[in-house]
Amino acid sequence: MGKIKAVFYDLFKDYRFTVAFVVIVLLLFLAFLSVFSPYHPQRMYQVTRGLPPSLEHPLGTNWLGQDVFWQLTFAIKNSLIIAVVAAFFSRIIAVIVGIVAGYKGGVVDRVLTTVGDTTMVLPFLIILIIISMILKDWARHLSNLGLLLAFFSWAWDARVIRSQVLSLREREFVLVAVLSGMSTFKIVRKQLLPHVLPIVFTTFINNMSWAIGMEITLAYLGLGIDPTVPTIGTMLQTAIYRQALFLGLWWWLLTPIITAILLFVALYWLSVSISEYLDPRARFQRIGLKR
Amino acid sequence: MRIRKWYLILTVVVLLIGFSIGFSQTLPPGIPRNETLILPFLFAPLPVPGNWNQWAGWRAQNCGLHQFATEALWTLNPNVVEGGIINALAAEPPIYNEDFTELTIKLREGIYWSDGVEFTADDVVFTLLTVRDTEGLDYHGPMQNVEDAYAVDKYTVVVKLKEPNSRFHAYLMERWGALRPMPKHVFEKVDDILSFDFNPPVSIGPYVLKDYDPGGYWVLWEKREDWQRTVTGKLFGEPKPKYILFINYGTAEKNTMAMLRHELDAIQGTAEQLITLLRMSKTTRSFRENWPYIDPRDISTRGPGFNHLVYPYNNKDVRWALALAIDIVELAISTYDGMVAMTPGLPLVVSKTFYEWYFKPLEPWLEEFTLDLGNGETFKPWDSRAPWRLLEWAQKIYKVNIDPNNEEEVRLTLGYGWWKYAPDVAEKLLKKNGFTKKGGKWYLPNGEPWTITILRGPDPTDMANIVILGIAEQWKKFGIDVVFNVSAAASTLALNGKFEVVNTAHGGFAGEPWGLHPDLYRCFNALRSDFVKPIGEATLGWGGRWSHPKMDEIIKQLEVTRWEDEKRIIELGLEGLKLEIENMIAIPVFNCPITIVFDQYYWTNWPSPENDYARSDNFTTWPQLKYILHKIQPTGKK
Amino acid sequence: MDIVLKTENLKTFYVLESMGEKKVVQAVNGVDLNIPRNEIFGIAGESGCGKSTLLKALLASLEPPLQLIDGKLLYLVDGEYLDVFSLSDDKIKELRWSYISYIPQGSMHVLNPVKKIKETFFEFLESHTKRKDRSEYLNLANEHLKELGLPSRVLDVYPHQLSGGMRQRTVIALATLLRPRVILADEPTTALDVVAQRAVIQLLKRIQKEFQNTIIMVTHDMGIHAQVTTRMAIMYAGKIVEEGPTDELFAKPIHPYTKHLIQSLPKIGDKEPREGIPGSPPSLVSPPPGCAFHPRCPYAFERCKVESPEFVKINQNHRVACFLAD
Amino acid sequence: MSFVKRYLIPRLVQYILVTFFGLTAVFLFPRFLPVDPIEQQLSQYQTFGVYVSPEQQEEMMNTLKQLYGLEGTLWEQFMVFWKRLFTGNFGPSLSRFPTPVNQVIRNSLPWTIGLLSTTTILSWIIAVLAGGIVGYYRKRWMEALDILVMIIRPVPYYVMALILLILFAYVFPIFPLSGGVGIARGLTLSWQTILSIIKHAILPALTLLIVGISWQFQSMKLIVQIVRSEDHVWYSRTAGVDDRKLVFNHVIRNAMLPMITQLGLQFGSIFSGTLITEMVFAYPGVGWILYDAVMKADYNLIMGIMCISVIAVTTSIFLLDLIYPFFDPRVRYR
Amino acid sequence: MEKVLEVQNLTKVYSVGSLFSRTKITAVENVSFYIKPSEILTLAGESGCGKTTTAKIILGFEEPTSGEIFFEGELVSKKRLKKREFMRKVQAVFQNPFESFNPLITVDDIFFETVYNYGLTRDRDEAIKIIDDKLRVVGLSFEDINGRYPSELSGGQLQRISIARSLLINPSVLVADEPVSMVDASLRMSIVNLFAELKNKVGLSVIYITHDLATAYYVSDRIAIMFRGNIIEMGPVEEVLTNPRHPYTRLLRESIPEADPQRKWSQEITIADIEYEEYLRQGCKFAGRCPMAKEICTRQVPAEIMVNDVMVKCHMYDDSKNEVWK
Repeated sequence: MGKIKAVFYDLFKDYRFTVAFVVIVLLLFLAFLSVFSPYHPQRMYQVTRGLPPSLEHPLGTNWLGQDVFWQLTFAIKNSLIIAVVAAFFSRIIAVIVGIVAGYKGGVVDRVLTTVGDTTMVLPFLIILIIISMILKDWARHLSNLGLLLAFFSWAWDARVIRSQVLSLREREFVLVAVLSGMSTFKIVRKQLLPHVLPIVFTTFINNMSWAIGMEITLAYLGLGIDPTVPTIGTMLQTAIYRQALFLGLWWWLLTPIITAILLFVALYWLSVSISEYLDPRARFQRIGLKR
Repeated sequence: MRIRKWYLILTVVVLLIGFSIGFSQTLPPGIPRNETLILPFLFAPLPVPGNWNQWAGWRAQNCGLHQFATEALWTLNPNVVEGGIINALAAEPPIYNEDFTELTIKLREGIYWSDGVEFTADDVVFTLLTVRDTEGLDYHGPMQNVEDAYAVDKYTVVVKLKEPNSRFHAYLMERWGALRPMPKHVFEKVDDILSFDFNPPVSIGPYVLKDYDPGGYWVLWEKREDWQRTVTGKLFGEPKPKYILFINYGTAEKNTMAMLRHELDAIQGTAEQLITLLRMSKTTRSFRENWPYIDPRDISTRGPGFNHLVYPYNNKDVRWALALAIDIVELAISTYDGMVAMTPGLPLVVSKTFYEWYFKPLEPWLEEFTLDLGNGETFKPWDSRAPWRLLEWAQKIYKVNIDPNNEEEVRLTLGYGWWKYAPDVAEKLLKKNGFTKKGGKWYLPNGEPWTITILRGPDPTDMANIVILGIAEQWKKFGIDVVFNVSAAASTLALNGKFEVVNTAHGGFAGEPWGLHPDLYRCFNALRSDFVKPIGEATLGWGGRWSHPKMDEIIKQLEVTRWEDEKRIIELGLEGLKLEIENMIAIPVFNCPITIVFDQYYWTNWPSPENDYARSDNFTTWPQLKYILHKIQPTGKK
Repeated sequence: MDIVLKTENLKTFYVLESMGEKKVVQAVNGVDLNIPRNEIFGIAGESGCGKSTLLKALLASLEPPLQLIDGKLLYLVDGEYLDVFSLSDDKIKELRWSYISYIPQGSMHVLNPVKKIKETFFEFLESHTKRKDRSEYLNLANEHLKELGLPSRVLDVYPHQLSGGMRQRTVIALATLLRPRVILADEPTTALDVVAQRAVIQLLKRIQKEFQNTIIMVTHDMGIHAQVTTRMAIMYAGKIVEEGPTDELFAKPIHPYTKHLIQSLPKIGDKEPREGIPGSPPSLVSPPPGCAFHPRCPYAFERCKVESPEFVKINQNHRVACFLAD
Repeated sequence: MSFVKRYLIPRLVQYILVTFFGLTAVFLFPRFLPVDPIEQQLSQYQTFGVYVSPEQQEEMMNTLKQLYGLEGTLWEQFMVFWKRLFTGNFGPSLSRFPTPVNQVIRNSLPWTIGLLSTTTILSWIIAVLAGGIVGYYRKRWMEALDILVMIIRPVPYYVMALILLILFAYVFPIFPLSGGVGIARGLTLSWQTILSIIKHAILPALTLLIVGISWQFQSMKLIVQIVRSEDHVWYSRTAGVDDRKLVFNHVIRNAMLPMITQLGLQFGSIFSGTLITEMVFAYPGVGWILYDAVMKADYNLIMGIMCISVIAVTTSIFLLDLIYPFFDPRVRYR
Repeated sequence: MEKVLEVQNLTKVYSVGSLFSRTKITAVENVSFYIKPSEILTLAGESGCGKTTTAKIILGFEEPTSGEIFFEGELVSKKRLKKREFMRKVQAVFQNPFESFNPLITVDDIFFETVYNYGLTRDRDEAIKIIDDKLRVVGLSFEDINGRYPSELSGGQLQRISIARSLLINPSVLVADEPVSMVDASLRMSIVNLFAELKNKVGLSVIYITHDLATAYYVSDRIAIMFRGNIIEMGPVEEVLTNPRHPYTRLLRESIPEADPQRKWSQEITIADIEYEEYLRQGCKFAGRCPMAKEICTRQVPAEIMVNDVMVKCHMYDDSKNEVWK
């Protein structure tokens, strides 16, 4: 416990981490607030439409007669669900593929590398469009869209993990572990995994922002999840298509954009700060010590 | 070093200034803006830019090709006041023999192709026979009925049919698509008509192709020197614009910007776009000066359609209950600010002609129409005052220029009327069928919660999608959950019957009426019982898979009714309409509202209620556009 | 005896902020050195005694978190002592490589792996001489290598293509390119095999002989010191504990630590049992009070635990900081 | 010999394998689409309001199947697919029947390649240079630039496009709203045409550049932060080498290496990335056509474009792999 | 005189992915040796001579290209002797003490793993006792490692801990791959002494791999000198190091910097500048640098010749089995 505390203490000295942490907590709080929303997220014409921000409607109302603030709380929640599901499952695939390919080598490595490379060279947005059309009913759910995105984002990170494992495999402590009679599975779990986790962690965050970005793009094309389900992407899409800009409903348009920026910047800073903390080279860099 | 840097900066600045002065306008010098009409190209980009062979594939439509460069034998008159059919390349209406196996077509004289060759009976004969004999051409299927076609003289064609068909001329009549004559002198030299690109196209309309975008986003047309030798020239005189540019600026907000830049003269967009443009530009106006702005006279209706092979939508009572759960006035206000015209019948569009032909005779029946609620209870659902309620609401908010005492004006602006908002009756209908309501939510008779899945397309600006979202709200309010299956493949899914409820615009309903002719054959024909296919198989008829022996009979009757016999046609049409309404086969709510905005900066005298020379529905996509170009006036602005 | 470089009570500490605490590593803790001209001066000590940091300080290359706490560093430039830490960055830059240069510990990473060796030569030459064209630079580099007896073909290869010994010698050639008066060599042979190590040492000796300059060499290997240095200092916990001519130091070590260092080395032909020094080197964050060596010193007595010994001059050239020497 | 055996062959094998599997995926995926090209055609007939009897319908479907080359089992179609691939003829486009796929691609691909490859390469170069300089110097104003980039990066592409459009096509109408080339210029090769093409490409290119640069700038900066702490940088700096040389010869030169691999993958996003550009700017190109083809289940066209995409990506990665040793001698000699 | 472990004709060929150069590299070429119970055998040579590769092959971390390994007369292969059985008899200590322990896991963990995995006991208290016993052998106790991370311990401690771990299961052979090269000179002796102690007390055989000939001389019984994958001289350590026969051994011997300022190097030597060249050489790999090289040396690989007790691989001894070289 004390260790965790110390880690946080250290991390909080980086202003980027602090800012990012505060923003994330704030957004999580907003997402949590959705539970108390007086309005149903998908119902329309519940309030007078096109009202500017006021005490009653902190972020105004949109042209569909929805309260933008409460829509936002749902949007953050839903976008985060997609992002976390995508990041979580793609990390699982990436870790398994990366470690197996790196540690086993040989034919297994070949096969996995080829599969990974193949997913990387496919024109992914188009394939995603095709798959989201094929799996229409299935992909409509938030978490399933996350899964779908997960399927396309593991390859690069698996590659990174693989090369990390390749070099770890040669490290002396792994040899010692072999000499101490540990089974392959145990070595992977105990000796390799902890070293891979920093990458997993930082790529998890990066993958989250990628997934959020992808969701926004898909929403713009009218694909992905049901457009009446509020996410940052669908909010933005509706605002743009319903001419929020020219109707002068800037609060409707700006809310998802600013939220996206805040979320991205926070995630980026979080990932940079944590990866610098975890990577001793970068850590020395931060305190300025030469190797 | 320093000098070089300054030199670089200077060059960049000069370049930038050069760029900004040189090309800030869309149109190049030599194409004066004030002689050019710029219209939105809604179906851009062209699938195959540079291929103008409209006989091989549905392409190059709505960008001027079929509006300005081709003519059909007959075409619908865009002038609603006049109504009826214009004899275009044909000089007279179609002449059938007694048993509908022979069709004689009289052609107009003195019409020339743009390359100076005269249009004659040979062109028509060549077209009919070539299409019949070439697999893969459009209308190849329908032309299989042609036994023979020959020219009696230079301006008379006789078509012999294998089977009797009283509507064969409909293939040759322009509404949106038609088999239009091809220039024989060009096509007879072509080996493979299927892959012939017909570039540049030889025109028979008032304009010729000037240039087109290799990317397919714009097409520029130039007025023919010899416009007098075209159908329009003969009928209406000189079209005003020297050039017509069809262009797609991309997304909706870019079209908005373009019109604000005066680089677009007309646009049919969303309600939001309409409001935006009216608000942000002083030179714009819509069809109406005041609320409800729109021109309601589209020939298609919108609303949910049901899959009649899927429970519980195969139950008439359920369908009626869903209809009665909709508050039409609230729906109109919430979705379109009330700028819509309501209609109770699928092909019953809101227009002067349909008002006279169909609504007036139907109204007494509607007033008396009764639903059986079980237990001996009955209910008269017709609400003829709904448009007035909408009007009352509007008068409180907008400046409205409609006389509430002028029944015809109200009905032709805001619709005929609709079904009463009667959730209590809907409840009774459902409970009669074993449905239950618990905690404000409806449950199916088997105890499962009732969730309606609506299939729809992805375009959020599509009127049909906006309306269906509003309807979903009404149903949710009534206590039924609604989810959407948003698919770009909605039409195909609908054809295959893979849906519960679908938007009429997405394969929900096939046949739109002619609009200016009372014949409803093409609407009813989609409901033929032999078109009904099991779920999973594509149908050529209506995806909703409804059929009725009585409807089959009406279709059969229409087939042997002459096109000119309007009285009999209306009689049969009324019967069909009543049958559709009785069964509530789909829930039509509104005519598609024409949210058109005109920019009067360069061109003026656009159609308006006071100057009602043309419908403005799908103004820029429909071929009749060429019949109004003599009406618009240049403002003379530079 | 000309002194080319001297320090007065030099103190440079690493000031680290880590795990929420300020940590001060007293790497160089009050060092007085007078380094004469025309000599190979050795600094010996265990790892973590601050000897590499001392070299960085001597190079005046203090980058955070390494900070100058106190003391002076003086270079003899044109017959005048310059207080280096008071000079401008540009001036220090100018002195680098022309007056004082540096041979790093591992040669593997100090050369740009993606550039041919000659590019590094050009880079260094361009930065310190008037602009000339490349062929002239190439001549300069070639001549310099020839002078040092190195094959000129090293110029045309990439760093990783060279063997460790050759690469280290190339780095030495780089360090001597501008004939500096002082060369600082930080463990120049540590990563090398004995044979390569010998070649490198030979080169250094040759350079010193030829250029008559001063080489300050840091290494933990007493054997190397014995082989090349003429004079040496023993460092322990950031301080010099004994300094004197190499011969004398090996023959008559005074400080117990020096004695241990020398005695613990096995020799071929001598299988006498030898003992290592018990215990571990002290932490520089919290060095033991008094004489830092006292926890490991077999002769330590009460005074050693509380009082830090001052230097005692054994003779003109030999001094030691130990109470035993009194 | 060793080069061929140790370096070329494994990469060639991987290249061929990945291309093969990629192309197979390209063949398979569209076949699972819920759309059917023949039904698409039928629904078009519906739009025309054409009456076809059920018997005629059956016959028509068979005719279309034959014309479209959709006969036979999946395996047979797969074989036909490879045959077509090797003859370089993808057959007719189904939704634009009978226009050959090759012609559709020929018309649209140059636009995409022109815009996207220029911006991809340019943004890579700018990002590498800027990332290198900012990552090395870390001056105050550079930090500001860094934060600016950070804020720009998450702005969705089309929002960025919209902002630029409003600024430079509406508020200051300097650039055209849309299109690839000016109206009524014709596609003759003239100075005017070229200028017009450039003029039309500026806003789309600028959007792509801004988005592309900010992505790559950030990864470059991260790499630079590692490189700048490497010993050779410190050593050369200690030796009095000036910063300008350090930045270019050490930092950028070395940090560039991992970015080269990224460039290869960047080409992969060209075909996907171009879609929204084309939609927003009404820019001609292959992206929209591909999207349209997907919507209409135009198998041949989908496969045609995606095959080119897959082959282009694998080939560019392969080629970059091949020339990589020229940038990194460590690979060359060991 | 039995052999605990014997290696016969071990060869390992690596394919080096060099872009423009030629062939494969034979890291270990036809190497044969054995070790007796309670013996310390040194494998010595400069880095890249194949000594670490040999160790890795013995430990089963690398597959030999050809050749056999026998343990107590039994062929070590998958069939005859299971890997774990073999590992229980043959354990290893590696070069870098900081690398031998996973920095993210406490040091005691690997001890428990070893104890449990080899089935010494299932009981934690008993395990602690076993561990404590072995740690006492190296002068530490369980308290010193319990719950501590490698970063909290010094290099010397870690290396001793590492040895203690390898002793847990009472192996008969210990492969020590450069165990002292990363340890401070002052601490080296304690580790080297430990090997001698273990040899004498528990009869452990140690394969001591090093480039430090001085400690090799100090601790080992026999020595094998490796050069570019070959054992070029092998025999009793006193004989080989005091009276080297092979020119390379002589060079090595000469190059040791002796900690005695009175005995400085005399002769200049040459070293390889590009490493591959010697590997790829035909005939004797040393021929390129050998002052005695004859024409035959560049053509033919010399045979193993016994000169007295010493095996030597040099063409100089072709004619007679007597010592001809002075």
